[in-house]
Amino acid sequence: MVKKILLFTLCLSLFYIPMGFAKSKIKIGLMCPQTGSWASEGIDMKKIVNLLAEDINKKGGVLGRKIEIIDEDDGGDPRTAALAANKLCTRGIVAVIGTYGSSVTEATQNIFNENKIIQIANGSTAIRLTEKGYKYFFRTCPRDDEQGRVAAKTIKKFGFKRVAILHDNTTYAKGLAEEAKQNLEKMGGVKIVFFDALTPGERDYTTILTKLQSKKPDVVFFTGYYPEAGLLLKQKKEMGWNVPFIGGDATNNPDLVKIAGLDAAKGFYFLSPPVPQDLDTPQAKAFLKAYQAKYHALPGSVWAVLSGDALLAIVKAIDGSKSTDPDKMAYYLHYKLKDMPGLTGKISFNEKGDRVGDLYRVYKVDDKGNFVLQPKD
Amino acid sequence: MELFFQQLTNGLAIGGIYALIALGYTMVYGVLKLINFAHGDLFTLGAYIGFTLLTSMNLIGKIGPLPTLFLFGIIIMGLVGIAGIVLERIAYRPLRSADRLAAVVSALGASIVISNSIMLIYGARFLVYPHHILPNFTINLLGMKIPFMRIAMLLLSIILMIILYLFVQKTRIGTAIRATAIDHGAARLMGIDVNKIISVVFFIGPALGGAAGFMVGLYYGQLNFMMGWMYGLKAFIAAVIGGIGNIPGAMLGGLLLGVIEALGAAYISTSWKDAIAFFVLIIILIVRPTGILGERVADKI
Amino acid sequence: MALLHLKNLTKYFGGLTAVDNVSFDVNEGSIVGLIGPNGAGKTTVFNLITGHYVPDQGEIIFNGQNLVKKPTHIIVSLGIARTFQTIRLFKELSVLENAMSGYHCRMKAGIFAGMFKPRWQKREERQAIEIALKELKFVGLDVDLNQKSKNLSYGNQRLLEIARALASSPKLIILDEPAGGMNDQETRELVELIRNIRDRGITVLLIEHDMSLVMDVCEYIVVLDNGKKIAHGAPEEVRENKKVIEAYLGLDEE
Amino acid sequence: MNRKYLIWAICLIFFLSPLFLNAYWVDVLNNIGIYAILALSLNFILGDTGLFHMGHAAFFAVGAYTTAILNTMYHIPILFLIPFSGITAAIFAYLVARPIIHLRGDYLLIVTIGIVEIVRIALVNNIFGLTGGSNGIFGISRPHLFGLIIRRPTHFFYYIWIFLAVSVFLFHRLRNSRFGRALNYIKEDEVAAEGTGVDIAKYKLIAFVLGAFWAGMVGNIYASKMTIISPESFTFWESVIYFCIVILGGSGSITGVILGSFLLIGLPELFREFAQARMLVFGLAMIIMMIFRPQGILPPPPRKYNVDQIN
Repeated sequence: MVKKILLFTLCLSLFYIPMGFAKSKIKIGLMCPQTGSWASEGIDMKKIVNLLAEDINKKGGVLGRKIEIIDEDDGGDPRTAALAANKLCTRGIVAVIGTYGSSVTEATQNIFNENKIIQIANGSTAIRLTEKGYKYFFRTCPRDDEQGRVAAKTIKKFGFKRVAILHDNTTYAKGLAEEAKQNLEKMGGVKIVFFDALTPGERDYTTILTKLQSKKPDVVFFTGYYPEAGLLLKQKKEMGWNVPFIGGDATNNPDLVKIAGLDAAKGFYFLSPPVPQDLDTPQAKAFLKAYQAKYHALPGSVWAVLSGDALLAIVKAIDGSKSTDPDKMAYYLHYKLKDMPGLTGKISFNEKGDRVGDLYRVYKVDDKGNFVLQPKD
Repeated sequence: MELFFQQLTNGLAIGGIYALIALGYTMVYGVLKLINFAHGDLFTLGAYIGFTLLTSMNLIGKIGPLPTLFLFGIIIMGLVGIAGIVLERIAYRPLRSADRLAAVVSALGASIVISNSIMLIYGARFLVYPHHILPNFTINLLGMKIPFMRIAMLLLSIILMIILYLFVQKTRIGTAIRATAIDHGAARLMGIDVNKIISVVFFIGPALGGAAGFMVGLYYGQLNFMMGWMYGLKAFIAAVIGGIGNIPGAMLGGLLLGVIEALGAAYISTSWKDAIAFFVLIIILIVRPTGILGERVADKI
Repeated sequence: MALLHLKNLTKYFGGLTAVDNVSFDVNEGSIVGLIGPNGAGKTTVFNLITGHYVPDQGEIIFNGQNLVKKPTHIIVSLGIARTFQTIRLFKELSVLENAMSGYHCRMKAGIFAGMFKPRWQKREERQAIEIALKELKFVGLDVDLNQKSKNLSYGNQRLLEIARALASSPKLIILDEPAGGMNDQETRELVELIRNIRDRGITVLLIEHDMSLVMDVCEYIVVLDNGKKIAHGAPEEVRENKKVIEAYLGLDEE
Repeated sequence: MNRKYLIWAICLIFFLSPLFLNAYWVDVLNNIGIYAILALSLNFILGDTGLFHMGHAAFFAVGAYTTAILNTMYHIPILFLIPFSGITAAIFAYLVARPIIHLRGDYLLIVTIGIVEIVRIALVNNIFGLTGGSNGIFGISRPHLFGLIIRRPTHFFYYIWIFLAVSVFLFHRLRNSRFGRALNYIKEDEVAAEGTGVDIAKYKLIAFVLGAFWAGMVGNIYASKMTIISPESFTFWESVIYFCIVILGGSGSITGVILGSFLLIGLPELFREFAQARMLVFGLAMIIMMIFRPQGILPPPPRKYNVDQIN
């Protein structure tokens, strides 16, 4: 019995380790998935944000103070994310960057909002996140409805008549698929011959490809992520089926070509905000050079890069409002920040906190496996 | 009708992999009555070792692709098999006399450890096998286009299973394995070194899983540290459908599960595919509570 | 009218006829023995009576009711309690709890009574303990009641099983090899116990390999061989029966 | 007697802990509390009755979605929905458990995994157009209690832990009753339990229904705490965690299960320092704990009976 009580007290006491913190630096939180299914995105986010923060500190920081990045793992899961958010709130941060995945971000929104902490999400495109009237919430990524519009326009422009839409039942991919479907139906002249989901994380998609083929589409629009897109392209090629594929922005990842193989990947179109390589701003070029030098690779996806833009926006807001007061910063971000040069282009936010601007472009994979920006209209 | 047969072959190819992994589950279950939840992660390990071998040693240019793959296959099976033995020593042997569920929790812990170790070593990003190792052409069979590799994979799975079946049925060690599965105590009395037999089983099962991992890596090309969980779960279902502990049952269950998934996706809904597979599993178990080939054990009272 | 009446009872296991057209009666207040060589189908007959198996043919009439297809727990509540050939106690539970378990079928408390413990529930619990203590005393088990039952000696485990069966206040108790694993002293006490059980008005039906015990305690004996009834009657008659001698000599001597 | 005071003192300190803990640790305790109640409800099925049930998240999900749907569509106050969520989950458990209740050991295990996966897939596919697909349901309101809106971690701390305390009180009584003992008889030996007059199928079903009822009520608390629920919170892996809590803590033991929740839910938070290696350390901890305490950290204590009073 005594042993039992001791055990219990021991366990409890572990939770009461006091934490002290220094005051001199400006603390900015970073919430990203470092474990779980999206660990690769989160680890890239961490690398990018830390690299930029070092750079900013080298140039003297902001308002004469250095910045410090405090990262927490959200595990790509809403519940872990809620805990991570609560933990970050206790660490004296003025703003937080992140995270990847709309439902994960959503679980943290009200926590940061109640604690009056500016949150800038980077990979959370669900429409409703900015429809709730949260004053301190922003995002550097575009919304699903915009992409849905661009997707429909592109499909229409190419002149496809029979369209198959395939998603993977995640919040994001299904949302995009539905947006695209509605837009296509509104425009008319296009027949949706297939609308269903695959199960992400598998290796063999021949079953669904065989089924797709039997519907005889002119084009397949896949709204899911690059691992599945790569396999779909590869297995489609093996089946000897030559139908054009268009992907959503989650297929924008260099690994797509690696997975599919060059032969299968070439000719694949996808929608995406411009990748950093295509930006000729000095910001982006310098950043990529530094990133390559430090980590000997390029960032995996544009989503991680958008977390860098979130950091730049936060720093700019502190600098521009001469304060770390959340209300002043939020006001600055909403109304004062105009066309700030970021890694992925010019950054401004509207009243809802969404990024302003026509971000989506069409990319094509060329014969060498490069992502080539297609001319706009 | 053509669509039906096309989907049938798709299902059989997937099912072959399930069956190969399911064999590891079923063998371990046979001798230890333990659900080795870490088995799927050993499968992943096989795929990653294969990646390392292929990218670090350039043997293909020297001895040609097929001998290389054969050699690598043997190395992988050996290494993953040893990993299986180590796993059993560390995580399961101390729990052999304990409650069965304690071993289940230990197995789940081992699954987390293996998959996260792989992540720490290889990173969380998807890895991709080198391309163009395998011949890539399709065979026209009754109007269906079937990639040659799918047929080769199914055949290889079946060959491995037949070898295993003959090994268990015809050899001395196989007999000892069967005896151990029935009764540890009696096997020991007959002079069988039960610990050794369990090690043998923990070598063979994971070795087959590792081979399956290598095949998946070679054919599908794409690796991720989490991939074993889903394959492991599917293989476990396959083993149960066939009657867990029963080697032909695992083969049957694997192929059947693959076909059910393919046909369910084709004719009902792809987004409900896994739910359909589980539903069929439940129906099979309601009708046959110990699986298709599982023995009905009446209670001895 | 017999308390238990078996008529043309038949049970197949696959191709094997484990019990073949067996009929016999057990009169109220008697001690009846069911004997036969190994594999004769004795335990199967017990399992048919207690509802663990469903007979393929035949009737089992107990106290005017047909037991066929009734589930075991109902049969227990109708007044048939049993012990098992291989001891089946609740190993991790205490001696007292094992004895109390027999009284389960006479109790009423469910989830709500268990959670909110009205006064009748407390009375019932108390009664269960009283009955358990009474039966433990009756079978002569004088041990620490809080120890786990798996820690008891073999003979005491048998006694505990009997106490558990008695706690369900049965009309008929079925003992499957109660003397198995007991020494001579324990066996003598067992004979005494079986008589005491009968003297309480509980009918006893038993399987036993120990012939001297059977001949000593039973008033009526049924002999099975290969699932068939080959003889029945008083101990003296059965002892002289040619078929019985053949059946036993055909196999090895028990 | 000293020991008793010590326990009460610890309880008191614990209940006062939000006063000196920051919001993060309070929220960790809240999560532990939620998992503890879930694991306790699973304990009926897995720990007391010995049924290998790895699909408990399905019942949790049914409760949470019942609350979410009724609250967002009909604006029924959250607190009124607690019993309703429990009952819906219980009915669901009855319907799915009935045909499979006779399955043994590992076969039951895989079927319960199947159930939780089917439920998750159904939720993702927006079954009946009610569950919102993979988006889940958002905008669930907070509980209102006597004019107080429960929304801060500290509020939830008292809400959850008082609910837990009441549950523990009731479960403890139930364990020491005819019902609790009957579940143990089944766990120990089904044939003998049947032979002493226990209706095994019925009791197994009741265990499922009761466990599901409680899990459904926790679903209500969870929904109102998160204000958004989505299918990924109700995966098979969730069920695995409850399962591990029960076995690691000590199956059948109420204190053990609570302690197990502290370890399995609290430890990963302590391991945050390990960053990417966090789950690796966690997995190792699971293996090591099982090797050193295969019967669980605190196996159930024997029941006590007042025998002397009767003599």
